[in-house]
Amino acid sequence: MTQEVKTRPLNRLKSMYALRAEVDKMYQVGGEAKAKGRPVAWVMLEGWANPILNAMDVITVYPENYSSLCAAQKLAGPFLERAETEGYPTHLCGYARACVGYSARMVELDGQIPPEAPAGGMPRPNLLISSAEVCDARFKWFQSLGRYFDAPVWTLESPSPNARESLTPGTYERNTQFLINEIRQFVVFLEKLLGKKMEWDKLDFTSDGTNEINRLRWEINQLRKARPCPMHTRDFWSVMSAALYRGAADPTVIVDGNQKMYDEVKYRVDHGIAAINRPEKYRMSFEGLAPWHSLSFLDDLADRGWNFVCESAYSPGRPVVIDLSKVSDPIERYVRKRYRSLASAIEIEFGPEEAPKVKEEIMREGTSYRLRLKHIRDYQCDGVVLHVLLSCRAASSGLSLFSDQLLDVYKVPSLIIEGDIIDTSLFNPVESLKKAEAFEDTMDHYKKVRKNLGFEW
Amino acid sequence: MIPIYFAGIDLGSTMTKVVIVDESEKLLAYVVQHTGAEHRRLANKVMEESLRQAVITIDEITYVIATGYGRINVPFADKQITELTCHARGVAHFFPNVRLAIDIGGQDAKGMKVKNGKLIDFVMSDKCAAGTGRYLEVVAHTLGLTLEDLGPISLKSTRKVSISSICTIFAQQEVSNHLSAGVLLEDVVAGLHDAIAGRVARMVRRLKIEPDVVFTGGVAKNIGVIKALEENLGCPVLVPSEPLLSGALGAALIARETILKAQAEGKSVQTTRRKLGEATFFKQDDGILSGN
Amino acid sequence: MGYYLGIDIGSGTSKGVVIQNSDVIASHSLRSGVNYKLAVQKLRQELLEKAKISIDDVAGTVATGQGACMVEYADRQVADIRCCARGMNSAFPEVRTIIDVEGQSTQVLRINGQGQVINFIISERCASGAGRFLDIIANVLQIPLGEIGALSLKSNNPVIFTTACAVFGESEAVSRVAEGISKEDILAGVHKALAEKIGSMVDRVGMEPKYGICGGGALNVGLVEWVRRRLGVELLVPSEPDFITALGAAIFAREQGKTNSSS
Amino acid sequence: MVIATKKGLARVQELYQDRPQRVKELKAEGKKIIGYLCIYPVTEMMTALDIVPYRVLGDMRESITKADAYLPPVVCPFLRSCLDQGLKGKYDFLDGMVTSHICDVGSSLSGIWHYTVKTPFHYNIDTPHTVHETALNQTKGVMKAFQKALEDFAGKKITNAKLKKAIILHNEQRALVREAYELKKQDPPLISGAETLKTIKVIQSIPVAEGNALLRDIISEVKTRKNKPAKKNARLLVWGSILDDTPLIEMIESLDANVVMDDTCVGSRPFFDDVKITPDPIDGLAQHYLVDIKCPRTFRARDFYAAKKNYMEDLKTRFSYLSDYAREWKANGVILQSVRYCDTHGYEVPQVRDYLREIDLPGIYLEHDYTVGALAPLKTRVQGFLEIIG
Ligand SMILES: Nc1ncnc2c1ncn2[C@@H]1O[C@H](COP(=O)(O)OP(=O)(O)O)[C@@H](O)[C@H]1O
Ligand SMILES: Nc1ncnc2c1ncn2[C@@H]1O[C@H](COP(=O)(O)OP(=O)(O)O)[C@@H](O)[C@H]1O
Ligand code: SF4
Ligand code: SF4
Ligand code: SF4
Repeated sequence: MTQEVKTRPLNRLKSMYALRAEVDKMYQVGGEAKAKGRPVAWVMLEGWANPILNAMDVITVYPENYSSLCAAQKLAGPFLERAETEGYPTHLCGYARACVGYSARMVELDGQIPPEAPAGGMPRPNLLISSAEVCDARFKWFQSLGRYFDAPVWTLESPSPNARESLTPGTYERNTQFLINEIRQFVVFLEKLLGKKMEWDKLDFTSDGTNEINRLRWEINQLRKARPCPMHTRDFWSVMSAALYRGAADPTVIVDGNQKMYDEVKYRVDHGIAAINRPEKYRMSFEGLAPWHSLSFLDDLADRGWNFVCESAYSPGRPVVIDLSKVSDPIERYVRKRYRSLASAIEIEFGPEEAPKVKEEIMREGTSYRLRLKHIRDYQCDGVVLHVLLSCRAASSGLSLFSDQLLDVYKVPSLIIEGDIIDTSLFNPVESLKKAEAFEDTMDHYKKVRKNLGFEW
Repeated sequence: MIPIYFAGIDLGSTMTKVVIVDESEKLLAYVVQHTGAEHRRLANKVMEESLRQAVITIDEITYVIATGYGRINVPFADKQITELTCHARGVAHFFPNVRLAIDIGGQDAKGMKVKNGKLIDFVMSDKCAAGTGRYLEVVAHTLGLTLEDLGPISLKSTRKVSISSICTIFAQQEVSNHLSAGVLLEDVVAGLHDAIAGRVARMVRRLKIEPDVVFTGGVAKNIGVIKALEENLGCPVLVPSEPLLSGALGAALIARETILKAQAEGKSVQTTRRKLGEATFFKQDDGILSGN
Repeated sequence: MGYYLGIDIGSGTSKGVVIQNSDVIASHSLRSGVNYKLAVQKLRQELLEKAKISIDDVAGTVATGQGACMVEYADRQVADIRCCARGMNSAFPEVRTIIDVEGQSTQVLRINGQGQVINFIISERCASGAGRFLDIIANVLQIPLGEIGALSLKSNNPVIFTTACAVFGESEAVSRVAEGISKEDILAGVHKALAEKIGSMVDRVGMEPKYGICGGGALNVGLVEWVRRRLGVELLVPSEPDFITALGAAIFAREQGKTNSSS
Repeated sequence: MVIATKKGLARVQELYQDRPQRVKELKAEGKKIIGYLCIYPVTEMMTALDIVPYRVLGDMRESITKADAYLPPVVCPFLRSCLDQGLKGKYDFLDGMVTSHICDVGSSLSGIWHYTVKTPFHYNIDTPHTVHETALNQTKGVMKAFQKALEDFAGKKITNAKLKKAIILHNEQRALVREAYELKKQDPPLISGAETLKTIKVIQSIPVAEGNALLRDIISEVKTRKNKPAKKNARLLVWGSILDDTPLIEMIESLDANVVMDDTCVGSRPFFDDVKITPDPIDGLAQHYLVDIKCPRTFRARDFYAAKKNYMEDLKTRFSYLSDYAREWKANGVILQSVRYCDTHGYEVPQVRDYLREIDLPGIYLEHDYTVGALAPLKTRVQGFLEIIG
């Protein structure tokens, strides 16, 4: 074994720490605001509801993020156990179970924050806003919270078409209208509940803030295509919630933090600085949700020269600039600013030449991960890690087909790692590391295959 | 008045237990023997032995209830009742205030919620040997220890290791790894006890833990697991002096109650013509659903 | 020219191989026992005696297997999947799909012509799909391990086990014997169930000819035959299938010796 | 046309053993057969086009070998089994496959099925998740789009008149099923739980009109038959996720219990509410499929606009029909069952249990992994439960 003094495998971004501190403040700020009588909503990280709630001066708190925070500090165990006591099967979403456990504890303590809760805890909700976006577990979970709180539960509808339907004429417009109507109904609900009117300028302000954060994050991610990649997935995850964080009435702080991060990443690109302190042997993508309890596993991989350059979850979409000056309805403006059709995404990503072919393929084959596959190509990944979660079907059920297609189209292999977002007991780091070593053989093999076939990487 | 007797037989995966009581709930005999390789054929032998102890004949027994894994294979039983109900009843006899009964046997682990001496809810472990008495048997064998050794050894432990393998077979290896790495035997054994107690605690937690918590089954003879269970549940755990007997005792007591109730109501109870014949076996094809 | 050692510390047995150039000079195995460290030392000593060389003749050692970290005298560790691939590749260069049946786990791998792993799957966490299940049954039936395979092939009526658990399989086998079911039928049932599990792993990894089987399980002619029936393809079996992983480790040691800085 | 020689329950048994038998005959005669997954696809539209709707189910008696490559072991084994059957060519006779957003994995499966099984016509209906008014409107739009796709496939239009006729025919089936369930109110029930499941499975595998005739036969047959189910101590209501074969019910009925009522989807769920005939038939259909079918996949609440939530009141709104079932069918216990890894039912279980506790009806939760072998250990649990309810 070599005796050189080893640096830490990861070269973390300075700007990340500042931004992460903002997230940690979130719970404290939420608690204080609650104490002053401002209503608190528990809500999903990604979703249509957040800017609207913020525009109505509601404090938003994210149980999803809170659960991962507990897991990262290895404090989720007792909450998970409590959820089991409450009768919830162990295969349900880890975020949900930790949250149910937390809620049960809160009720037991007469609404007080449990003393064992990290980061000051989540304040008791006045409102539970779930969404039908991303997965069904979310609204079933929030419905379950009705057992613990008398706060109203609202599920904000969102269409979930499969790829083929998305490309079917008429779908996009129908779904846009659906969203607009649904959000309008939601605002009526909020106005009635809070006894005040929505100030529409504020919505423009909060939603523009959101879009600006998204744009910056997208730009940062573009920089990660550089070789060596300047920013590691761990840094991306560390601030993921800050980036999506719309809880602050003033999003400018977050915009600012992201701008600083952009500058730092740009500096690294210009100076050839990598995100890992080892030669970048393998460029990787992480598919699925993060193993919050065992993030240091990625450091062990970094030590072997694995640089995680992109990830599938929480990836910001390409910002679109469309002229909405003629749209007078603020809700419609809000929806159209963000809701993009699959067709246009394909057109932008693939260009006029390739796009029709891709669309035709989706219609013919049914499912297609073409956009995600292209991501792997754009970032020149050598391999992807598929994180198959015992407790999340939304993120796990499509992974096998994705890896099949990835190998088929771009000759990039995948490594399946079984684990979980919250539950430590489901992950075996020693075994996983052994598999990772063997997988290097596989990546080396496909590097040659790609070369022989004339791929650029 | 002619004295009447009742028997309970618990045909477990590892141990066969028989209890005979009389009308006043007095324990006249109890016998525990290995179910062994002879398995189901043994029921009648254990029964004979307990009759000898009680100094009565089979014809003097009014009612026999069979319970346990092999309950369907007791030809001389009048009725079969699950070990869940029988354990609950037996445990309540020892500890009238029991609210949660935990039984860890050779084949499975069970949690039973009890109210006023009656079973009201329960949980049972799955089809995996981890978290059962077998787990300890197998690993004790690897370590060259007897089951009786395990408890006392583990009490010496000051720094138990954590055993991460779920699988019994993997645990065997993990144990060897630890020993090779210089971990003390007592710390390894304590780790095993913690692993099994943790698994069972996790399972019974679904029933909400309320005192009195009573622990029975063969594994309750192991002081190390008792301690580990107390730690994992965060409350004291009571153990009857003969933890193996609760199922058979419960069966005998239920037999007694069945008859006394029927007599009080003036009803007759159908009983089997008793012959201490050998157990008959179920055909393989109905084995799938008639097994456990 | 130097000698290279490959040491494979498995769950049941520890195996060692000495090579010089491409020739296997000696192979040796012993029970891992409870104390690995002891077994590891003894293994090298006896292996070197068998090869009639001394420690100083050893130019490099690679350790692999579940207990690889116990081999303090190794220059480095290589994952057993890779060693298995490399070892099989040297035994049968034409093999592309490998089934490796060990005590605790079974792995199926696809490899390329250089012996690199290009896809693999490992049975994890539960021993129900591995060799130990067979050992346990052999033990309760009191039949030597070497004979169970042949016996299992004599049955036309494999029993169906109601449990998948290797540990509970023991008690189930006991009751089946008590029911009067023949040992052949019981053995056939266990072998068939295992072959079924292995078969579905192969389905998942994808099939590519030619096929090889190794690990201690490949010493079992019955198992090899049951797997062959399940897959419907010919299986190549190396002469010392249980030493394949150790052989691969030795090959890594040799390559490492050459480049000396590849890691 | 092949004339079925067997009638009533004998015919049910015959088709139960060879489910596609009848549709294969019809296919040979030139009829189109469309498979549908779960109970959300609008089968009335298929019937209106003279297409035979055929329920796609799994096979819990067969081990999953091919689907492993596309769906990991940590998802609903029922859906894995469906895909496995598809990949093994068991659904090759289908001309089309219609799915809907029943759950996350159901949606994924839709795409995977299209990609791998390649049934010629494929459609996924994106059914909304709540019963908000906007969701109801969206459902109408989604259904219209489905109607158009189906029309394009068939090369014919569905007129309002035809659709109404189909709805009437399907409602007739619903009424007949309810009539059959009425016979289960007697003690002992005239039809066993296992027979009920087989019957439902069979009528979802043949044209609706034929199913109606079969149901009529069965109803008159069981009223007079001798070998009816025995009288048992327990009368059970079975709630839960998909249960598309009989082993679990048979196991329960081999003990001292009859399954007299169910709230499952190869059971009463699709049949207990009629589709209202509305001027635009879509209105009635949307109301039925989104709002009236009581599957936990849809988010319901007592009053969306209430400022304070009352959990018990909410439970009553959502589950009072279970108390009605128990009262009318005189059930004295409830078996809550779900296949493992079903999120939709998994979250619902504690809430249903809360409700049952409130109305003082004992219940037990059983999770199974959709294999016959795994049901064996459940027997002790069921028996223990029967001992509890006495
Ligand atoms: N003296 C003992 N000390 C520790 N453990 C014991 C002792 N005797 C039995 N056991 C454990 O008890 C188990 C058998 O328990 P028992 O309740 O009889 O199970 P079953 O009812 O399935 O036969 C054995 O697997 C063994 O692990
Ligand atoms: N002579 C033999 N005949 C049949 N099977 C054998 C024989 N020797 C070993 N085996 C099988 O090989 C398995 C051990 O394989 P091995 O590769 O040595 O595993 P490990 O490396 O985990 O010890 C045993 O579980 C047994 O089933
Ligand atoms: S996507 Fe998965 S992890 Fe996220 S909320 Fe849904 S079930 Fe939980
Ligand atoms: S994990 Fe081990 S103990 Fe559990 S079922 Fe599998 S082989 Fe048996
Ligand atoms: S049982 Fe649950 S997971 Fe399976 S298809 Fe039905 S709703 Fe989906």
